[in-house]
Amino acid sequence: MLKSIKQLVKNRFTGGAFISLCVIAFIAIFSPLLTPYSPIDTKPEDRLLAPGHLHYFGTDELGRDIFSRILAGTRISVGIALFAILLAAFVGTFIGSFSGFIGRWIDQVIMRSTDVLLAFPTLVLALALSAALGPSIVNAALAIAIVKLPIYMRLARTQALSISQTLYVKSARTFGVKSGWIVRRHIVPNLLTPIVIQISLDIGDAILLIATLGFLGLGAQPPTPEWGAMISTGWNYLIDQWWYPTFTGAAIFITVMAFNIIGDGIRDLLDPKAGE
Amino acid sequence: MNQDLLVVSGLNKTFSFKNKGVKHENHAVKDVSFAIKPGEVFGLVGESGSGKSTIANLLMNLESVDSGEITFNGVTIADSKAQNSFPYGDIQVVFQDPRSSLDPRMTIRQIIEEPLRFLSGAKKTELGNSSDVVRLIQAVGLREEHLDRRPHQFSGGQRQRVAIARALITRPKLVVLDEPTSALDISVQAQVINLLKSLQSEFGLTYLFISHNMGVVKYLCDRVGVLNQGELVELASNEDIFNRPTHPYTKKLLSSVPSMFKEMESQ
Amino acid sequence: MSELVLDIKDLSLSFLTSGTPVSILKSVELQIAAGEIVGLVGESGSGKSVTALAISKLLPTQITTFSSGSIYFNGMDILTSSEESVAQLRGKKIGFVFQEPMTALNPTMTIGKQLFHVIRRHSDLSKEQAQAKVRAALEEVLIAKPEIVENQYPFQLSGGMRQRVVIAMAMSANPALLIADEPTTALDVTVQAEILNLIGKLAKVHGTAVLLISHDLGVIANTCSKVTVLYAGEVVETGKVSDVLRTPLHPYTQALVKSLPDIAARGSSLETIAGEFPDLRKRPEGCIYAPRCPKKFDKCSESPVLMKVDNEHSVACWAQGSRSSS
Amino acid sequence: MTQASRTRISALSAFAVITALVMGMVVSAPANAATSKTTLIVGMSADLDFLDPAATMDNAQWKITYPCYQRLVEYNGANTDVVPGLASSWTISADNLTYTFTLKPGNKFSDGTAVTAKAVQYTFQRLLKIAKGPADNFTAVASVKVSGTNTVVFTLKQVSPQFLYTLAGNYGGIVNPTVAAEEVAGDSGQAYLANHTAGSGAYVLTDWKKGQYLKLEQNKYFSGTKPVLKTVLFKIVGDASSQRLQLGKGEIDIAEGITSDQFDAVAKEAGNTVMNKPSLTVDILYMNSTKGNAALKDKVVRQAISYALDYKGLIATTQAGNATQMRGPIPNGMWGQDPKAFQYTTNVTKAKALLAQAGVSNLSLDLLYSARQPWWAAEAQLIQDNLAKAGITVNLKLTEYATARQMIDAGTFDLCLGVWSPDYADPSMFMNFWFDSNNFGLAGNRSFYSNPEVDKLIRYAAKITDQKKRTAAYIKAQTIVIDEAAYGYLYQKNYRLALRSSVKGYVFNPMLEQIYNVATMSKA
Amino acid sequence: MLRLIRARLAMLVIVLFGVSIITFLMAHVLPGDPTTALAGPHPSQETLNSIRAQFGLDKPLPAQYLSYLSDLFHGDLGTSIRSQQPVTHEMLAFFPATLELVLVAFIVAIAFGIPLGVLAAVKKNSFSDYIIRFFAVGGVSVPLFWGGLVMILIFYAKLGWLPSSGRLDIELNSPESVTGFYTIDTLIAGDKEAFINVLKHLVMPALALGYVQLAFIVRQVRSSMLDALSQDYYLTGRANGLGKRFLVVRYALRNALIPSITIIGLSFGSLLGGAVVTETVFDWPGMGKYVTDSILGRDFPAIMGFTVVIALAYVIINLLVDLLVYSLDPQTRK
Repeated sequence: MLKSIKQLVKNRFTGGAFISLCVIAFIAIFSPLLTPYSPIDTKPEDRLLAPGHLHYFGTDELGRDIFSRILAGTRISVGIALFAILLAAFVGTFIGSFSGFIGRWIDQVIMRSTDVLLAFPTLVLALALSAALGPSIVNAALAIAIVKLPIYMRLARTQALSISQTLYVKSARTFGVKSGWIVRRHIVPNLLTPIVIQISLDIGDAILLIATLGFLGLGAQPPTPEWGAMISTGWNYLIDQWWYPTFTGAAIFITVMAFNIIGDGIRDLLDPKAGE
Repeated sequence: MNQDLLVVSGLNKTFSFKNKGVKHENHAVKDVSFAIKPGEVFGLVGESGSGKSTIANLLMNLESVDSGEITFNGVTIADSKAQNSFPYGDIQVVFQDPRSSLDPRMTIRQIIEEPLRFLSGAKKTELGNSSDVVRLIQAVGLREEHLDRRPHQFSGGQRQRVAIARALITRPKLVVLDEPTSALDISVQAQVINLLKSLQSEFGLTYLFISHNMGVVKYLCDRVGVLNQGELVELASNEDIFNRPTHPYTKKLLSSVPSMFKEMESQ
Repeated sequence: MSELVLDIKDLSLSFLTSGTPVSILKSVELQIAAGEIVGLVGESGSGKSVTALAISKLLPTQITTFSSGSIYFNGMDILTSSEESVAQLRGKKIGFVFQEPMTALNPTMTIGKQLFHVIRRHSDLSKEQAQAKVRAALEEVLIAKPEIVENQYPFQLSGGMRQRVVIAMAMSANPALLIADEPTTALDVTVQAEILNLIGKLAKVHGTAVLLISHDLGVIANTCSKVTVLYAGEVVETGKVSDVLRTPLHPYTQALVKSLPDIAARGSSLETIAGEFPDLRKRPEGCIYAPRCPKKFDKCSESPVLMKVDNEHSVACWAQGSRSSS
Repeated sequence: MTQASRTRISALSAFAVITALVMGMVVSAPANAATSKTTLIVGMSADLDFLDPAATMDNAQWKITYPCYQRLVEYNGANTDVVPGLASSWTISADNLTYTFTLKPGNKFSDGTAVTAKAVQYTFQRLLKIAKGPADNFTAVASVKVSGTNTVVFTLKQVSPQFLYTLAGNYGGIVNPTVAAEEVAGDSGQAYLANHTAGSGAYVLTDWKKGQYLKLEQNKYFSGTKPVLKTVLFKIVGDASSQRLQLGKGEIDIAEGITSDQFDAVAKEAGNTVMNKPSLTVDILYMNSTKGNAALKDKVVRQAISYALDYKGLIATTQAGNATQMRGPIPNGMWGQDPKAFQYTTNVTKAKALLAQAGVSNLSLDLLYSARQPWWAAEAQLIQDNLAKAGITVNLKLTEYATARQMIDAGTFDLCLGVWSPDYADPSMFMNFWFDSNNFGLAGNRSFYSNPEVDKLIRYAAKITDQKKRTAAYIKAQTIVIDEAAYGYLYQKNYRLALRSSVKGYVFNPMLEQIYNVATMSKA
Repeated sequence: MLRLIRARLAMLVIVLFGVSIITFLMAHVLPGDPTTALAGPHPSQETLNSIRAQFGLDKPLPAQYLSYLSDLFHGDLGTSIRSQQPVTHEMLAFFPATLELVLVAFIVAIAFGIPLGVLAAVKKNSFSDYIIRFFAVGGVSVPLFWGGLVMILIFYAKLGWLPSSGRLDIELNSPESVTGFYTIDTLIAGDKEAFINVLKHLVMPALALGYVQLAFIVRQVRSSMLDALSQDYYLTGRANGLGKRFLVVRYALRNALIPSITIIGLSFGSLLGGAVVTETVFDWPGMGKYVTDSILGRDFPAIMGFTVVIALAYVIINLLVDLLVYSLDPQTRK
């Protein structure tokens, strides 16, 4: 573990991203202690102030400190993205590995349903799902999890298929080991690496999806400081109060970029074929 | 010693598969019959596509039999009609590639113990405690502290030893060795062959030894069957096969083996 | 003795593996004359393939460091030559045959096209002439129906057929040196015999120098006139096949020959080598084989050099060296 | 290297180079000049749905239909009174139940056919048959009869003081009976009129590129004064900032999507004007007193909420100050308003005291709103913050418009934001819709407020025509509903519109918000 | 080949059926009634009921679905509740715009993505590799809606080079619709001015959308190329002295394209998803904006129509991918 981190940091590219990620994680965990102002309480008399020493990133249309809101939003975006992706990975891995191992008609049914899910454009499906479930941050996470599900199902299935051809699974079958045990003890642990790679590559995308949903008015409910929703409102202030959407957008960009670079780094680390 | 441990009679297996809608058939095993006596090392040789691995799979209940019958210890364990209860633990297998036959995520202890988990009844109480594991790991020439390591920390030869220990944990009567040394270097191969020999006498094992390496078969086996394209073309004692082959295929096979001395003598 | 096609002198190199340099070859010596077939034998990790790739400068440049030595090909030092001039040799003067015929051919190009491109690359033939040469090259490797095979893709051919195609490509420009890296390991014995015959015949016909790499002593014995034994990147013994395999002098070669079940009597136990393969990140001082050697003595803490025992037989062992020099 | 691979590589690089060149060429081409003087371009935030005057109930769509159709009577410039339109005169029977209109001869539809009494009859029979939103305005109509080419008689079931005014609304537009030929599957030509116009107004809809623009051009058979503007384009520019930029560059002449906080900056830019007129649009808070949180049944709790609201802050934040706090339900400028009516002030202490008096603590309420109005998000968050100061927890429920409407109809909310603008200049638009206990839900009484005494007063006021008596009754009712805080009376907003200074002749009529008098406008 | 098409047709049936059921259920569990939005500010209950009946929304769900299916079978996608126009007409109005945008974005992405991916792989760990990778990771990290806005601010507001919205300047007449692609239609009409104008409108949205796709392609191609470059046959080619460029193109790229095309084809869904945002930002009159509005407005027939058309497109894209792979990979041709 420590060695892997060392390896990540050694590369200047991933090293920078790793430090950013640590900062982001720190902010996400300790944001309530770090915000100079309440991210929620309104103050109409202080509305739309330009950035300055009191408000580093200025204030929004309700007089709230944008810096504080961006900090507080970190936890929401990163947390929900993690939750959604882990949920998708967990369920997808489970279904996919059984599908790949058992095969036959069950596999057919499951794979055709991923076909159906993949036929929807991701964002539109997420949009429709979060509209159907009602706009809330949890439902947005669920929608993203469902959208991402087929990727994990397919990945787990492909891996399960190839793992079930390995000699150790073949050996296990020669001592009469039950299917459940094979999936649990042999297949799932051994497909974790590609799943972890996929997770690390997907988190950035999930953050973007959440922000996009928020931008389109689904997802977090006000006054929650969700980045996409903040840009959606801030966009109207682009010309006269440029700081409002600009800093928020930069926050998303930097966070997603850090996750993506680390994702690439993890892939290179765990999947030597792609790296070396 | 007069009753056969394993009897294979009239075994047939055909694989059919669809490739782009066209049905293909591959008659992998054609009417193969042989018997193995207790304590014997029985060799099956053949080239790729000869059906030797399919026979191993059929014996290990990994594939179903099309026709014919396999009898183990007088009990039918596989035929075309129905699924018979397979005597898990009594027949064990060691596969060719030790890199892939051990789950990389498990410790050596977990790997060796795994076959015990699904044995039932008498067999289970009869064996299967950690002292067995320790005894076996030592028997295959490894040390107790190796038990908590994982496969990637071992060389190919050591891994094959672990695979052998795992096969022996259930106290099998018959061990199927499917090309157990093909992936190993010469010097390591020698170690594993020596080990197999000493284990056989120590545990009174019966081996079905499957290989394409004529040298190893000649060295190890009491009787040898030669497979060619799913058919058993010759079955004889070691002596007869290597000194007085009768079937033209056996002859061709033997003459193809680059022997160190045949050529050098002619030089 | 005819002129040396290949002359490797004191070749040492290391790879950078996750930051640490690993010494792969140390002071390797190897000579091949025209028309000669020399075997290079050793177990996995001994550096056989690395030696082969080094000759054509095909090792990944970022991680490879040559620390000493030279590789002369027809008098030209490969290591100090530019990439372009070495590239000129590849396929034209130095042919290569690899172990895995299943993956050695471009899966998305027909056999004929692949041969055609290689032929055109190394000659001034017109398209029609090159096309005719494709046929001829396939016929030369004893492919029965070249007109069919040339329109096929690699996956449609058996392993033996593919290896023939690979050989045809390697030989198409009539190279001075053919490097065959485990060319038959992946093949059945009956096919192996045919391929080895083919290589021998072609070498004889064209006067090609051949470096045959194998872990199989039988293959070496059957095909080569000389053999070099590698252990952990060092040459431990070299000489005529009949000398080296019949009267091996190095304890490693001796153990290797005796560990073969082919010659051992049934019932006797096979000879094995004690200990483990050395960790090349920390190449031990002195004789590389000493930690596993049953005949080790004080002198073995110094690195032995390759010492001539007789005209062509050399060995890197203090025990043998001292005997012959005394 | 072989020929084949060389060709491939050069093809690939040529492809890249050509793509780059095309982009370069395109970017460097000169930008187009300003728009023509006879073309007016209006920037709209969203595309329109459908334009049948018998079906549409949305001012946004009326901006197209209103200038394409004519009505029997018309609003008079900026005035909320009606004047003759297609009808040159009308008479009303003594019992106020029969209206007889005489049509001005010579008016023609856009296909050249004459506007006759038959067409009027066809229009209203069709509207009632289709039975969509517009029909709700004519429930009083018992029959429409033709008596001669140019005379049409409406008979009412009951006295309806607002009848004449509803005829001046968009749904009063007279439709060319030839659309009957376009009927598909018994839809009375709805599909056809959804994206065509068939009226006698100054303009005709000639092109509608979905998602891009709608184009009006002059009706060559129009009998009135020939308009100056030859073409009116309604261009869809979804984003407020883009509208702002396009207005600044003169690419659009009117920007409808400018948000509250942008107006000041827009007004400062050269070439722009911002019109700022009081309107009759009010912004209110529904407090569900029947189906909502039980505490809301108590008028004291509703009063507490009314005291807790920061009216000044709301006006400053959501309208940048361009609004006035309401004085009861009827807006300023509408007759019937009580100028002395009680007005709630912001008083958190009092709010807390009232809550204590009502014995309510830890009150938690859901506030429903949609994104329909751009300022609602800010307003909802301010109200949340205001009420929090008085100790009331507010959970914001941002819901899509269609869903919010359904919930309003069903009464499944505690608090909800709403706007209301009158369809005709009559206080019944406020009093009868908002407070009649028969109108629960979407029909108008969205606070689900019920008070028999109020019911009696307002029903009485709606059935008589004497304005004095009506005013007295309405003022009496107002006193009650203000005291009982039936709604949160927030503010009456100004209507602001950003235009290029070159746009001349625009007249704002509070009854016709978002509708342009394009026939009498011009560009300098 | 025929078999391939037949298999895809079977897939089409399954996908269409699945998609229609999911969409139908999703659309109808959506809380909210599209008719309340239509009925005007203060409709009476009778009016609401009458409108519901007109759209068949008063019938039980299975009956609604069955009647939808039977209409679909006859090629009728129903009538949009919001616009009261046949959904088929709406699709014809919006789909070509989206397709044109997506295709141009895709061409841009391919034209630059493949060479960049190849370059990064061939020059692995060099300076240019790092630059390309940075560029690529930026593309998958920038929020499209934000990036689009920044582009508008620079290229429209500040520099005035490019228009910020729509497909064509409003003063210019839209071309006669032949293909629905303005680029082609203006050329057919021979209107050079309009053609240039159409291209100008395309630049920003296509670049914004294309950048994301390009970044994806660069990453994909780079990784497949690295894989191909480490294959035995590539080494064989080198050992046989074949030219570097020939090896890169005919040995490595040709083989690397097979997995890349499959994965890029599968990413079609995310491209369309990106189109939703792009169309919103640049006021592009396409399907993305249309479906967002339909979802928010609960316009069931329009949502259904959209998903059916997209599912169709998905299957066609899959077929195209199959055909491409078929032409590249001889093994599939056996």
